[in-house]
Amino acid sequence: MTTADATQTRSVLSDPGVLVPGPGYEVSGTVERYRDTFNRTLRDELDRDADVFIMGEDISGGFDRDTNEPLDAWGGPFAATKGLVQDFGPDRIRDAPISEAGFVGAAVGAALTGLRPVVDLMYFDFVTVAYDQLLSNAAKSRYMFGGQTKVPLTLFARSGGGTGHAAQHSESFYSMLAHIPGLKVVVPSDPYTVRGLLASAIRDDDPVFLVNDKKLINMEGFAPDESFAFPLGKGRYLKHGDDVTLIGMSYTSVVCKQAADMLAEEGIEAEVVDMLSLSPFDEEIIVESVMKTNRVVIVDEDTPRASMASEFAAIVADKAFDYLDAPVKRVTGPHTPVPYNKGLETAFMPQPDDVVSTVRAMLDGE
Amino acid sequence: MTTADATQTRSVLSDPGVLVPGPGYEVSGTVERYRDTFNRTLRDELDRDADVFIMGEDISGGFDRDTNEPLDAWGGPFAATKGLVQDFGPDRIRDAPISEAGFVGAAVGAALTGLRPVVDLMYFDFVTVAYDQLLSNAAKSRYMFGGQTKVPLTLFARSGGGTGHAAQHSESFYSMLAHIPGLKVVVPSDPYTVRGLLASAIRDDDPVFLVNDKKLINMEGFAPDESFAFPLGKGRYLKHGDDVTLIGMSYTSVVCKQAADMLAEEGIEAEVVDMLSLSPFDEEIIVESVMKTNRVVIVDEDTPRASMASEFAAIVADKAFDYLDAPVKRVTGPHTPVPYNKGLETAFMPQPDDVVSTVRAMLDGE
Amino acid sequence: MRITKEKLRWLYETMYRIRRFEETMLEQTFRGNAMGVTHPSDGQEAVPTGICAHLTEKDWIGSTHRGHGHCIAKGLDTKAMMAEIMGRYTGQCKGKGGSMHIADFSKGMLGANAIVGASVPLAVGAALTSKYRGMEDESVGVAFFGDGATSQGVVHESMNLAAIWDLPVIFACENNQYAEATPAWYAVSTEDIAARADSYGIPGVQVDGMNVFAVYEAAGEAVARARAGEGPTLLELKTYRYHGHFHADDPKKYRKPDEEEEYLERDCLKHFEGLVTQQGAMTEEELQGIRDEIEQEMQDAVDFALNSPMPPIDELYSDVYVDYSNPLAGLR
Amino acid sequence: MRITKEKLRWLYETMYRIRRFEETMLEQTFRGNAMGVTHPSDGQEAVPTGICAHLTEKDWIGSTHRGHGHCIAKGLDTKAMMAEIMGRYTGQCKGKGGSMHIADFSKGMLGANAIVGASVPLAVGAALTSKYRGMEDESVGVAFFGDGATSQGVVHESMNLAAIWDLPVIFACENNQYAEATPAWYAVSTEDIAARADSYGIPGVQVDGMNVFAVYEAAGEAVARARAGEGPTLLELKTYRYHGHFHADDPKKYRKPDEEEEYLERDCLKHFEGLVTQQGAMTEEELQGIRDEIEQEMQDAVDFALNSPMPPIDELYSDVYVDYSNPLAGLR
Ligand SMILES: Cc1ncc(C[n+]2csc(CCOP(=O)(O)OP(=O)(O)O)c2C)c(N)n1
Ligand SMILES: Cc1ncc(C[n+]2csc(CCOP(=O)(O)OP(=O)(O)O)c2C)c(N)n1
Ligand SMILES: [Mg+2]
Ligand SMILES: [Mg+2]
Repeated sequence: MTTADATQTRSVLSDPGVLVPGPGYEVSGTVERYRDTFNRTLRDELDRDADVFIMGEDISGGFDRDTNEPLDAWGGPFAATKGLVQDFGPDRIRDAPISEAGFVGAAVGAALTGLRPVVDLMYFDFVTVAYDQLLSNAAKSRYMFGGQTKVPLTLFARSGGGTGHAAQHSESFYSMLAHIPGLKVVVPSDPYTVRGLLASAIRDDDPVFLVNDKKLINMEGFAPDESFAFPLGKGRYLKHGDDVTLIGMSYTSVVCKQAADMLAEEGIEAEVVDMLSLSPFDEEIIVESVMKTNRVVIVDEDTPRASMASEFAAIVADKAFDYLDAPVKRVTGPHTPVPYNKGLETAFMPQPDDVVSTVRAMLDGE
Repeated sequence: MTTADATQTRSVLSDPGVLVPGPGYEVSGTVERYRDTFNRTLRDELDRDADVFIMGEDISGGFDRDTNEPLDAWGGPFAATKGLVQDFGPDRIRDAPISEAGFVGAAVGAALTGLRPVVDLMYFDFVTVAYDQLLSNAAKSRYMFGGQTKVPLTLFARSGGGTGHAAQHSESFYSMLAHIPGLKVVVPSDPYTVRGLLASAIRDDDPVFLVNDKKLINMEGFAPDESFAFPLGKGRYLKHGDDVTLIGMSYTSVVCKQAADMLAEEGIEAEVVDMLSLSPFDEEIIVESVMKTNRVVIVDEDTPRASMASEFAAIVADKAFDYLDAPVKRVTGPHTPVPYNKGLETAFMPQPDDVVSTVRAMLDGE
Repeated sequence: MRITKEKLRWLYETMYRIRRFEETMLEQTFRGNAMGVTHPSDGQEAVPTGICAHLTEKDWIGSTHRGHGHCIAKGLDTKAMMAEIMGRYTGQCKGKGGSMHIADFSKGMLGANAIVGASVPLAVGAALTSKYRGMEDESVGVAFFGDGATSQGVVHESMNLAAIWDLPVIFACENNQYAEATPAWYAVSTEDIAARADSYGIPGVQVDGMNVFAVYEAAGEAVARARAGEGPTLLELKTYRYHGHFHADDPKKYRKPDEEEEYLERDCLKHFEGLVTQQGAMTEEELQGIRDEIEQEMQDAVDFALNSPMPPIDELYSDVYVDYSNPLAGLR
Repeated sequence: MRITKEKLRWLYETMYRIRRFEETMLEQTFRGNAMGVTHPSDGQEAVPTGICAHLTEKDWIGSTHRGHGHCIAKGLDTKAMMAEIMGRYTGQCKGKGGSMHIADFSKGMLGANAIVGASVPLAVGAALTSKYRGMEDESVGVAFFGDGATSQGVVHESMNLAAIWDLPVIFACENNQYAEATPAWYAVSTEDIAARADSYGIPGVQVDGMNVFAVYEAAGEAVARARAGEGPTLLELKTYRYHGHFHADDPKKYRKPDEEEEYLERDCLKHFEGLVTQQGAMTEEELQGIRDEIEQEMQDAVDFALNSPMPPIDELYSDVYVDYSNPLAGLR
């Protein structure tokens, strides 16, 4: 899939939090854009399993007016599915009308009857339109029917601010999805993890929602050539440190890492935990890290009230209480919609500076 | 509104957390069922303001086949709107087809153009069908249009387990609603508070969602004769105590009070905080109580992950950290849909016993 | 229309089984043996019967809160159904679903669904699976839904999807003229629901839903079209529920006695019995034999359910996910 | 059809203003002065113009992601619009909404809306308010939406609601034949969207959306019906967007040159100019005078916007609620 000269061998950061690849594991791969890894991984899964198909608006996009053949003019928002319709055809790369409830419902029906649908919901905000099908059907079917069926459905969408898309195209409310029993939610933070988590999501027999922060999509990083399944529900360390734990998810893992680098210059060694999964999530890595550092700052772009940031804070306050030396702090988006103006939008999103000043205040306060 | 002989004068539990009525305030009222208080309060607001109207499925229900006049055969689920259509007519007590997104959207449109719609969404679970209108339009209009408009919309619905309605009619996921910036969420716990909070919700210029737990609807309690507005965002104390704080919301406030009474028999004095509002919520009453008791158990029927229980735990872990003597505990519904079987359904819902044993374990652990 | 004797027998047996199941279930509900709310479908038996007569276990149906008739017509076991309604571990869903969530995936039954309209796209999805697999087993999807459900957006979306993708699906609108207490004339903006098919460029047929032969015939054509790859059909089946909306509802509050009488006159069982005995296709004795068998079956179902154990409390935590045990088994 | 000279002038002025606004806005977008994504409506000017020609400030319109034309036709100030697109404090929404959320409640404009289909019930709600108040000010609601939006359930629900409640609302479907790159022939299961009106028992009219007079006439009837309390109308306006879906989209990837040429031939401005000069209703000088004025207006709008301040950072936290300051101004 990758050209020879782009292939590199890298040692992948390995730690107790990362199960695959294990300690000392070496893997050949490529430095590429997140979007390209995403596309390549979709392709691998389509190749691997004939029951996998993708459905969404404009995922090929455009048809030849004479032949009615799909043109792949769009190839999906942010080109996530670019080039796939040529190789897999319009039945497996299925353009859908603008009816999210209808086609998510149809995907649930297809999943209940043996296929493995992958749904592109475009912007994360549109999940609200399909919310009932997601919550009442996808997430509950297995339970309310007494375990007699399963729903091997994957959904993905683009979240977050940073592109001037304003209030109805910039949400990160994955907290709400993580709240739903029966649904799984994953938030990869770089090419390596999206490669492993997208494969896991598609191969998983439960409904899984994969969130792509728009700010990650054009970022580059190392991704293995071979496809692999990163375990759902596992976090990883991005950096070790003894002074404070920074917990990030999706793009805020990048923010935490940047903040940790800035703090390191001041002699403060922060440990960075990248959650990667929100439901299930890795309680152990949180507790383990906080037991060591005795301080925690949770960083999330989602709005704060009843959020995953609250959840992680609650877990710390329960399970790591005896090890805490300072109040549990959250750095999140404010309890507001996402504004349009660039300056306001930037202020909405947690920045490395916000994390740094929170850590400083925490250490000063002791 | 109430017959003379049913009228009583009661001193209403008054505390720093309760702003209305104030300390020493005496008020004439009635002991009646929650549903009757609810109905009576709707009537008061319809009387008070000609712009107030109610919309929902079967809120009158049934029409005379000859005259096409509404019959009030149903009067709403749990008779919430019983008898209103006779006095206010079908334009103000407006039966709607089964199209929650459409009529919630229409209600938002009506609110944006000068009316004060009150929407009955029947079972809380159906909020998912109207989710986009609620989140993308009702909650965001004021912000994204730069403050030039307001959305004086009230919604209500029946939540919770206990009636054998199973997975799709028993949810309590008000946490998700409280997560939404721009929306307010209130959770009255008895006739007195629903009287004050429903009036406040209808008179408020922002969209407010009022949650009625099914287990409260037939409970009796004291409600003032005169209508009054209980402030949104304020909690109250249901009992004072020094040993541990129990935080309840909606029906779990009743559960907490029952648990506190049981604990009192063992000589443990629990303080019971009834949140009443989830967004905005009363951070002060939480912090104030935990500063005194140094221990907290948060009790909620909603599922735990990224919930209001998590939020309150996070607030305690941040704002009352220095006063805490024990890990912050949550007693919540499990991360599962609501099961049908009575025994399982009962096990799903937090019971006084669960609270008592959590408190005991907490005190033993020290 | 030619119907084999065997099929004829099946039609009667199925309608009668549904009727007696609803009556028996209601009786048990009023005795306090059902654990929650139940929505009986007596009066509407001809609809699922006439449609499912054309289906096999490979075909899929989506159902509603009023789903017992669909289940029975699709071949579900009345013992397991009754046990489910009584919340027993031997129930169709281990007692975790109840009346509004009876499903049997081994029989092509995608589940009753308590969100009005929400099961319609599921049947479309099942049809999509069939078409995706090249119609190799010729399976079709049937979406049952009520007149009230036609107001739901997702039903519109589902028809549009099925139409543009030419999916093998039958939209079976059971127009019993009421949604709870709200009459269709109030809530539905068209006289003939079947005519809405034009909006999707698909055939729409209005059928007398009290006459099982009429249903059988119209459904036969729709199913044949679907199996032949000719796309979806919308059937509007005019019918009536005898009982209230749910077990404790009194329909007399919002319906007139003459309206009910008119439909009782045209009762699907009575109509069937009259016709087959008149034409000599079946004898009164044969019919009685069937009724007796079913009477016994109902008795057995009730006994089975009442004698079945409740699910263990651990069942609260299972089946949330396939592959890992629930990490948050209640924060207690 | 008789049109006053004043109205004729207004039609041209409005169409030309929309055209030049979109072109100017695009130029500014490509210079990096817009802060986000923009969806130009050039090509479609005749639709909002011909419809809003019948409306006053008391009437309400709901709009879409492609809303600049609706705004201008409803009388919004191009300075405040341009400033909004540039994210300025002087913008229509203080720079907090942007191109996809321009609203002006003082002008009866309920806002552009970036969720496809989501503004349709808002216009229904505005019509409900009007009817609730006994049509005292005769105001009506107009819901603008695209061919792509017809697949959304909420649009179906809105039409059903408006029909059963006889609301004064006009459903204006701007069929520009594409939803992003997806053609209507693929996604919409009917040839004529206007014919879907039958499903709701309301009139449906297909109109040449490149001809402002045709739009004006059809809309006039629909608005008159609504004001007279005769209920809703569905208008399908066949039109074309010249630009791609959004500023950076290249429509050549999915459209054919001859298709574009055909529509450019029938351009609404060209058509108008030809007709009025031919018939002697307006002179080329008059038209040029209008164009010159608008040229200046666009220049002024750009200057105004570019010279306007950005919103202060505190604006992030305001306007979330009416009556209390935000208690969670970012957990930092
Ligand atoms: C989304 C949603 N809204 C409302 C309800 C409450 N409800 C249950 S059944 C019903 C009426 C359904 O009418 P119809 O579709 O005609 O089916 P019928 O009951 O007549 O079989 C309603 C309003 C629901 N279950 N789901
Ligand atoms: C619910 C929802 N789904 C998808 C989108 C992405 N989207 C924005 S515009 C558009 C196409 C809309 O087509 P149409 O309704 O024909 O309007 P047009 O763009 O042609 O004016 C899509 C799919 C969206 N904004 N909202
Ligand atoms: Mg019905
Ligand atoms: Mg279009």
